[in-house]
Amino acid sequence: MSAISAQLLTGVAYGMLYFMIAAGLTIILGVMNVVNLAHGTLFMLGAYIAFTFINEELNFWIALFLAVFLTAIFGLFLEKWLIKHVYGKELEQVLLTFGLSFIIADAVEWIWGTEMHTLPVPDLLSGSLSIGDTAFPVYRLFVVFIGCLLALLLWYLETKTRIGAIIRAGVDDRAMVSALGINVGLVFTGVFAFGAALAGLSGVLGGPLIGMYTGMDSEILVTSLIVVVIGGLGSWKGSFIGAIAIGVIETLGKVWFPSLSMLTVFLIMMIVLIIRPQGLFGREVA
Amino acid sequence: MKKLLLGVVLLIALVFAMPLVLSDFGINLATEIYIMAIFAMSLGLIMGYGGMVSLGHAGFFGIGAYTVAVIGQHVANTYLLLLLSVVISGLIALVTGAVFIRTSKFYFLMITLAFGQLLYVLFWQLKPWTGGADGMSVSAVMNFGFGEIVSPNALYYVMGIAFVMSYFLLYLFVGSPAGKITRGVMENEARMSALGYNVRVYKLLVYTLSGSLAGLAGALYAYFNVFVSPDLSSWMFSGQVMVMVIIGGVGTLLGPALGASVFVYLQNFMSTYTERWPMIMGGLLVALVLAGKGGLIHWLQHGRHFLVFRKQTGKAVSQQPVKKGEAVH
Amino acid sequence: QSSTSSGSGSDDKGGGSGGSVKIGFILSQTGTFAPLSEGIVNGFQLYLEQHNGMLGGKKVEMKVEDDEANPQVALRKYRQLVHGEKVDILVGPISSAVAYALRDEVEKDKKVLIDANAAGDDLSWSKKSDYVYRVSFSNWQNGSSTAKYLAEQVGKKAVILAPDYPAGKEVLRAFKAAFEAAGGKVLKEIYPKLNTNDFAPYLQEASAEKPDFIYAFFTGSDGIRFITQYKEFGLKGKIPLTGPLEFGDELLTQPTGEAAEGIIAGINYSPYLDNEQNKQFVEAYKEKYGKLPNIFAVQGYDSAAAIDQAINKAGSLNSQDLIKILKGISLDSPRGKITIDPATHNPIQNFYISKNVLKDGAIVPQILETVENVKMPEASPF
Amino acid sequence: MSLLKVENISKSFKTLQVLRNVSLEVGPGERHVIIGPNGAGKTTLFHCITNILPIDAGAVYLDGKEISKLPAHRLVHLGISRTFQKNNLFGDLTVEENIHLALAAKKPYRYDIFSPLTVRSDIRKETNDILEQWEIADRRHVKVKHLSYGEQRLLEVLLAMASNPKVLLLDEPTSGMSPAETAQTAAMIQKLPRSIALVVVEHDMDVVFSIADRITVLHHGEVILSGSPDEIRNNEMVKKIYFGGGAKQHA
Amino acid sequence: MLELQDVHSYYGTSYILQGVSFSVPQGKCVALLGRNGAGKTTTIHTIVGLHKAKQGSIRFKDQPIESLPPHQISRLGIGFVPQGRRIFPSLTVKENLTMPARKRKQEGRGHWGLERIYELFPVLKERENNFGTQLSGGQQQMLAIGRALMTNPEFLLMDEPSEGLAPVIIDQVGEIIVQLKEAGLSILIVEQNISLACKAADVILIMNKGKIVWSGSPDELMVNEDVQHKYLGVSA
Ligand SMILES: Nc1ncnc2c1ncn2[C@@H]1O[C@H](COP(=O)(O)OP(=O)(O)OP(=O)(O)O)[C@@H](O)[C@H]1O
Ligand SMILES: Nc1ncnc2c1ncn2[C@@H]1O[C@H](COP(=O)(O)OP(=O)(O)OP(=O)(O)O)[C@@H](O)[C@H]1O
Ligand SMILES: [Mg+2]
Ligand SMILES: [Mg+2]
Repeated sequence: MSAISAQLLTGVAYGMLYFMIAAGLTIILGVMNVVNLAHGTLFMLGAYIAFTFINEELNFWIALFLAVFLTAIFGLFLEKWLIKHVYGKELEQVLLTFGLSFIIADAVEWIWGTEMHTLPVPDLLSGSLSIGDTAFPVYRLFVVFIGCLLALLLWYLETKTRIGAIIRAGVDDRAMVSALGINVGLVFTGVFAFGAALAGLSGVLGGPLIGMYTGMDSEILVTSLIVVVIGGLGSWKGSFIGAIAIGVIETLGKVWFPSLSMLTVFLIMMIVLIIRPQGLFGREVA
Repeated sequence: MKKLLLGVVLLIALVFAMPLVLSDFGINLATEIYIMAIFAMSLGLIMGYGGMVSLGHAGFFGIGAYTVAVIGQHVANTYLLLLLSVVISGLIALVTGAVFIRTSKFYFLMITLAFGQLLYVLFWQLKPWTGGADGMSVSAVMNFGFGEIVSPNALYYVMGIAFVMSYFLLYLFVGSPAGKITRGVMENEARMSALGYNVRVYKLLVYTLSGSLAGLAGALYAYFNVFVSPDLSSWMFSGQVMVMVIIGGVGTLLGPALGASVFVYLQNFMSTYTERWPMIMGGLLVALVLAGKGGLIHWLQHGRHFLVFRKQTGKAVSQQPVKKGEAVH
Repeated sequence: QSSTSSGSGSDDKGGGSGGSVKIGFILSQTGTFAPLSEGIVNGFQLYLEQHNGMLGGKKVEMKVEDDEANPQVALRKYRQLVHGEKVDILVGPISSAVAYALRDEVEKDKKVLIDANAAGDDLSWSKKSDYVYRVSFSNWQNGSSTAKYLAEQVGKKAVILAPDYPAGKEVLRAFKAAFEAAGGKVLKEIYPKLNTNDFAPYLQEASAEKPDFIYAFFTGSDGIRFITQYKEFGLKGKIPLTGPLEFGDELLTQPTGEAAEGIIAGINYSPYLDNEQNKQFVEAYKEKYGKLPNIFAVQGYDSAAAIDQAINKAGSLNSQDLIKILKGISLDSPRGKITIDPATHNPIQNFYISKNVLKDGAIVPQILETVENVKMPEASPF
Repeated sequence: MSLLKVENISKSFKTLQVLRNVSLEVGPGERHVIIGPNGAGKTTLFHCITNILPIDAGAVYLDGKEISKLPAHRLVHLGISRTFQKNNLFGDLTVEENIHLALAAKKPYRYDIFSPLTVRSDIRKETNDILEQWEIADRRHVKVKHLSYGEQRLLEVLLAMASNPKVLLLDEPTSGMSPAETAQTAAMIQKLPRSIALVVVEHDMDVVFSIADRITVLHHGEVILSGSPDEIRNNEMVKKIYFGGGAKQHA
Repeated sequence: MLELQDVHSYYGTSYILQGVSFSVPQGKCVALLGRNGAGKTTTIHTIVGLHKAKQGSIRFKDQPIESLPPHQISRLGIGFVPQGRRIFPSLTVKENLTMPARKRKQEGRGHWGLERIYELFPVLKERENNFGTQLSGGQQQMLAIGRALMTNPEFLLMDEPSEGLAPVIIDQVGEIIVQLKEAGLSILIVEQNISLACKAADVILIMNKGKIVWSGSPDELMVNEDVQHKYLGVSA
């Protein structure tokens, strides 16, 4: 395999990781229009919960399941108790979720300490495939696979169920939706919990790649925000393509313009927004 | 007009009375709070009167600060340096704003985030001029022609006066035709355009104004802190000012200033009392949202109106909610 | 960390024994540097506990402040500690940028700052201050210590990597100079950005040069990712990985586990170091905190020891008296004896070339060679 | 010479052609009503005239000067003003502030950033005049979003008139108004000085026939007929596609 | 079918509904008329639960509904055509229709589905992939009516359904109402178009300043010019 195609593959895999990280936010910010600055901490929470279970000698997959389940429950209560009060009020969302991220991140530090950790790659997926003269980790291929699966899931939910339409309508005019006989509150709670679950899931799956440390939440958050914005709010397709584009460009950029690497993602975002102020696939405001 | 004068006189009295009750460190902290208040008011202007929420405002603050730090190595005149800070940050706001205002809402937030980050990296990588990530000391000393201003008390008065002046200018702007029109643009851009306004001019105007004011805050900060580093433009700092503005009260002028003082105060002392300060800080933010009156300033207003209503019993109590931004001036 | 008052010292701050001393800490307790700060505070408190909460015969009051690794915040905390709390001695900071910012201030206020971590070279050279004394180590020491050994024992061709920030540049600069002086050749220098999630492209780039070994300096989360990805992409076992002390420290070897096996690092401390002082230290630390100490804990411990000795010998809290003692002070550190070099205010200390080996599921450094008394040049050679 | 002249304009949304070669002339002071079935393209025509939507072909002239490429806000200064079919107001501002904004658009001090707007006596007086003339002075401090629908509708028209235009485009000014308010509005429109030319889209036939000098019928984006009220009233085709049985009382 | 008894309602401190009582019998159409700001929309909103009454009872099919949340009220079989259309801008025409769709308990002759709506308003089918707000005003009104029908209600509340519609379509709406009545629906309609109201309704109510001030049959209204003039402002 030539150097460039190796880099491309790395880039795509990396982009998939981005997509996975941002998937939960695609729903909560993109579709539900909730500026969720706690996304990174939910990610972190998922990883740390799984870490605890794995330390208790639980199987990776069981730990994964439990972590996702628990973050979903957490998200559920978050929505029911707090987020519910701030739909449609962006600035209050900012304050609320910012405060939440402080609380959760500090709680994580309190419970799990400040030391860094990683999640082990499950045995099944450890090792690497050699492609030509470069080795490619199996686990990354797995992440690519999961990323595709997530994209499919989102596609299904969007096109084959009414959930997507209910949420969008609920954001437009919540009262009207409820007057049409739909329990918007319930749907929003469920979808928020689902978004939280996705954040938790990506935390667990990202754990072996990114590691776990205090301060990871804000890095993850910024990355996710950028992915969602480049793709255009409300478009999982945009996030998907945007994430992969970032992954590839960033990977190639590391080799070609190493001095710019601190800025690559930001520059990509800036250029995209200058050319398309509503992101790649964002809906134009009617 | 009379109300305004009264307000300004009150503010000045406050500024001058504070040192009587404050410790050395208290004066120092108050000085910093004035600077942050100017900064927060500048962001509050575009957020509350222009509907533009920026996550890159610290970029302008950094420009102002680095202008004093870098150019101050060669130029001593304080007037000139302050002017340069304001002009440079204003110009950059004008140029970048022309591009950024094409985006709206969340996209605007993110493009300004990128802008702030750009400056952050720039300050970080132009090591020969800026000292890079390690930052640089500021050699310029404030001097308005009455001798060097270095003592904590002298700096305190300068920053206090700067704060009152900034407030005064913003007050004028907000009540002026351009200010009211900007407010209208924030409410309904399309209709303003159909009423015959060139909305981009107003958005750009307020963005530039806000950028140059942030630059001024940064310049003052450089004098105060005598050390600058890229962190001045980091998105975390931008995020912090944003929080100051929101907790203080969006859509008012003094709200952000109040938010700045509360935030800086808490940030400074909370960690002294507890290791778990982020949790408490987070808890306070959440509680503030749940209490649901908007910013702190609205609490004050509420208190004040309560008093006023008590006094004028008999008079019908207006059912209209307090008009944002008016009652506090 | 809030103020921990040990004992109820009286307020008189006269000379000699008796009275109390207030020590202000400026550390980075939130964010990526949090574990370092925790280690330093733990080490310091352990020392206090072993000495009845007293340093130099005075009851100690600790004030710990979080600088968020931001010089601007640090300066505010500094003012609070020095002007508000009126602390006698400062201990801190983690980040070199903060150290440079504080340096001018302590100079102005004539406060002693015990540098418990910040490794910036210039603190010993162009920005050396009479009031700042480092008990940890400098980037120069960290980078240069292994170079000779590697050139002689591992290979002459190396690719070197570090994050694109001052510490990274300083470590590599020191390594490169020493390595080339020993006859080695650096094929390529690579500087990924700080907080790189994906090192794959760099690893591919580095291995394409076919070096004899790779020398890398990464700390914190970058370190974890670098080491695990080194293994993931199949470089482990193919090209030897080497690095400065971080690659041999618990903080990184613990989370990376088996992936860190085989790395050759130039460390200045390990809980497995065989000396009496260390054994006692490790024992006590484990008992108090339930985990092994790392180099940062030692730095905290040594900060306390330095202050203890300085006050004792100076017989006062007066900065002028203290700095006379601090210049050239020697400590029996768990890492062995260290001496603050009066010329650089940086400790002269041993480094150990070690290899990470897997023992009972944990990574343990196996010492290959000792580099004695590594000492910084008096002025910048660069 | 005609004041407003629309010449062969066309407009498509992707594959859907909404306006086909529409031409229209409005003389000074003329009351010109446009009717047509829902979706005929009336609102789109207004959007094209005011350049809120760019036109694909054709041109718009005011006083013989082409204005089709000018940005929307410039047109107000040339003398074209309009209302929207869907209320388009400043919900969080009060009635008075809404009117202030509409009035200030043509003031020379609109870029002033220092002296308070409210000390300008001209704007205060004009605002008072409007509020009193329309008997809504008691509502002046009410936030617009708290007005009932019909009240908002009225304000919509008032904002457009505030700029004192030469041509006023009204898109269904009376929709949502009660018969009382409708009659009042129709009377107000009739009373407008003849210095203002009106182009009105309206579905209420009472209003249409009470104000129109001339009526143009739009259907599927084409002008199918333009003539005096009587011509329109008696046209079989218009009866079929537009009036239906509801027009019986007018026919 | 629907019964309001002494309903009082406020916005903040402004007293809007000042004791409203009326009922809509099964299979009948009642029209509520009144000037702008009289409180008609408030009445409707109070029934569907978008606004809570301070006092008074609302019963639907003999069940009190005044404290139920809107979605539960709707599910009892109440369809709602709001004033100002309130089409969802982020949804396509088709989604606007399918999103709230509900099956009728027994699917049968009276069942409303996508096809039937498209049959009624063919233009909606032509525009089915456009976003709701890309429709013309009148088309949006059709969509709003279609959307309410898609919930297959037993009771329909319409707030000024003829607003913005061309006269031919208003006729059509009148016919639809008659058809719906025949299919067993009960209807409460708020209208400004008196001739439509008189054509479709069995009973006319007139509201003024938050009170029902007159009620009677359409014929009675047509002859009572005094009432027309006083409360509706229709000049003779
Ligand atoms: N943004 C758009 N995208 C696509 N189609 C549109 C758009 N805006 C309008 N249309 C279509 O153009 C046609 C004309 O719409 P327009 O709003 O001009 O009708 P109108 O004559 O004003 O009707 P009404 O009397 O119902 O208001 C309609 O069929 C509408 O569906
Ligand atoms: N959200 C609100 N807050 C305060 N007052 C309101 C609010 N909504 C309506 N009102 C007031 O309540 C009164 C009744 O309004 P409502 O909308 O019920 O009138 P309506 O009869 O439907 O009028 P229209 O024919 O104009 O639609 C009006 O005076 C209006 O200003
Ligand atoms: Mg129209
Ligand atoms: Mg109404």
